Amino acid sequence: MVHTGGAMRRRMDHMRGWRAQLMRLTSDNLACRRGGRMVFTGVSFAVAAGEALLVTGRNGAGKSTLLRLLAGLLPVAAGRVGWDGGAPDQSVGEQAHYVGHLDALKPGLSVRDNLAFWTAWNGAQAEGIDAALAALALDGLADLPAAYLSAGQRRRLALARLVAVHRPIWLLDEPTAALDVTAQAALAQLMRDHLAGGGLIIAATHGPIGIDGARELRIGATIGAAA
Amino acid sequence: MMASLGPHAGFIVGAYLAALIVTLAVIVWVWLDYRRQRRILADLDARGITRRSLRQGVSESLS
Amino acid sequence: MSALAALYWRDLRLAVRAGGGAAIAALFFLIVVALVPFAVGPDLALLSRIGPAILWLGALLASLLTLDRLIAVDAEDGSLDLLMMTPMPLEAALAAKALAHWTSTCLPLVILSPVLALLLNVEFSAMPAIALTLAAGTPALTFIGLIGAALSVALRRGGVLLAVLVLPFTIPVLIFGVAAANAVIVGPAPFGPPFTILCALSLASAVIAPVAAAAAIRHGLE
Amino acid sequence: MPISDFANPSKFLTLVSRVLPWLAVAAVIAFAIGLTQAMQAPDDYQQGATVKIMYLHVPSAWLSMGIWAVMSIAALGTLVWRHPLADVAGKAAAPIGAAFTLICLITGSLWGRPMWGTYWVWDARLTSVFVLFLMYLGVIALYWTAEEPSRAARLAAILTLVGAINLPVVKFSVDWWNTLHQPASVIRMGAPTIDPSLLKPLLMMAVAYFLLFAALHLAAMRNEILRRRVRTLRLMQANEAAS
Repeated sequence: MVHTGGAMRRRMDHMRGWRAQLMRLTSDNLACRRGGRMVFTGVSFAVAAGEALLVTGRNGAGKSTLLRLLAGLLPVAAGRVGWDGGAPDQSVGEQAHYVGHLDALKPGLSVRDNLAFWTAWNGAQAEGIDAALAALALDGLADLPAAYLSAGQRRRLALARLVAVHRPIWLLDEPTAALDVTAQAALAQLMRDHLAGGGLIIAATHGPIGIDGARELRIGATIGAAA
Repeated sequence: MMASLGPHAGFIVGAYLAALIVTLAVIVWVWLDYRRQRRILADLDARGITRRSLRQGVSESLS
Repeated sequence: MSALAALYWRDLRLAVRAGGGAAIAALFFLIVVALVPFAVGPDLALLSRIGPAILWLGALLASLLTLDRLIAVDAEDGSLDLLMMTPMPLEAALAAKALAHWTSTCLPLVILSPVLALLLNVEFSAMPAIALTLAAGTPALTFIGLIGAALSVALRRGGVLLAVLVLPFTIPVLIFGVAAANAVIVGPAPFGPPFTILCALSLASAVIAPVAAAAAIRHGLE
Repeated sequence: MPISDFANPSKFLTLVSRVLPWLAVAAVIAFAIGLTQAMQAPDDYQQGATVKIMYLHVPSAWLSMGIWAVMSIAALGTLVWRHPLADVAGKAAAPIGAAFTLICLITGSLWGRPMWGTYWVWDARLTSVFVLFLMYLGVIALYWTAEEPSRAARLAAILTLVGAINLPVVKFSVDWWNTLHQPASVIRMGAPTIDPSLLKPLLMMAVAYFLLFAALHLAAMRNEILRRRVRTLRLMQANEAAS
């Protein structure tokens, strides 16, 4: 495990107010049954604070299923998900952001109201909303009803949740889908900042998403074990 | 001028009042809607989002 | 508390908006009640006798049939996933959504009921009683419908399925609601007992339904 | 001003801003004259003064059906002639039509109260107007739920035309279902049977109602055009931000 400057991280942790000093997310021999069939078995990996894990595999290998399982949205058929450090009383899902294929946006609400709701729902401070919109270049559209947004803009609004509400674990399902080049660069920067701040990222993706030093977990082909 | 309205005056006045209320409601709704649309248009205009047809003088479409 | 309040206000705003479910439920209530005289005939004495029953049936159908989208909308756009990923229990979230639905959909029905009672030639003295019983009984309908909504999300089948699933559970509410309303018109039977039972039904379903609905969603996870 | 000029929304808007004030003033004057005449008209030998409600009830009944006719023509404009303003006219007229139908129902119920002893007797004429009211609400509900204006236009036009075809059927079936209301005393094959002294204020009130509708309709159409401009500009705002 690579330490990236303990002092810098502790300051970042303190600044972000995380109780977590050092966070490790581990899974051993995870298996998930969905729709009556065993999607994958024996998936084990370990991700420490400041590290990113890219989950790859052919379509239907269970990349999204693994993320939903970690988010607590799917029952575990076998194996165990463990984490140490962080908030012991909270489950992984309660300490994680999950950005799936669906954007969780209400067309009737404006861009700002959509983000404001998710910020309030997660108990975060409202001050972070405008900064989050600006981080994803959505501040010009704050009052526009979400119905008018393009797919890329909707995706960026979904990603704005990551900035508005601070959670140590990011579960991203093909985050770069529908994003143009500038948005992908902005996302890469956000991810780098998150990792630098001691966060973890597990992203299901088909190719690199602009963060170097990320390890890869291949599932579906063989019973993948983290390199 | 007001001829005596007879025993059922209440109903007559009631009817005229009801008609007046509903009519006023429609008038107020139309007026408020007009102001609201103008306000949104002015706000959009202030952001520099004007109809492209205005900018290029292209033949008017419904936009 | 602000998280649940935020969810409550969000659902309320979305329901009351022009395209939201609130107005459609009120129109459905109006049309269902208006249909009965065409079937039964313009006999005023008969209409005034069955008035409370028609108003109750209309309110029951109007609130149930607009409930099947309550959770399905969030499931389809991904909001349900995020609603579940917080320390806030899902039961509380579903209860807040049910309350938002009650305020936006059932409350207008209660307010509309005296006007429709006019169509059914119901006496003036009975109108407040009917409105009161509806106000006391519709929370039970909403919460029972919440279970149906959760089941239809888990089963991925919307529409009338919800009514089929939960209509049997609404029978007690209907019985005591109409009984309480009739007690004021027909007279001998006192208004108190059926009304208090109705309130009890509402309170009980306010506790049981969110738990059942959350369980249905959790077990329906796929 | 050739008719085709109406097709151009901007020209139509300038037309509205010019004509609307005059229409409003004309409506106010017509109402003033009509109401004073109505007040001075003699009472009916049977109903006494309650006949004065007729001056509100009958014109609003005519108008509620007249507005549906306007909407039907607009529906044809949308479906057949593809006239860009046709749907704007139809969508703007629906709420106004519902409002006048509501006035007709309320005044009819109040007018019948002394005679029938109750507010609502499900008599044939009032019931068909009530069904018309439900149809208005249906069209408005359709406009509410459909998001995209041009698609909503065609769907609402179809519903309006189906309604127009359905109106006589409703009228006949409701009449058959129950006939209690006095026979249509004004619109008769022969001359109207009511006394000319009652007829004059009635026609004046009808003119006043029509002017009121014309003013409201133009104003509502203007709102609808502005609403669609807002929608287009918002789409542009999103596109320009994306590019």
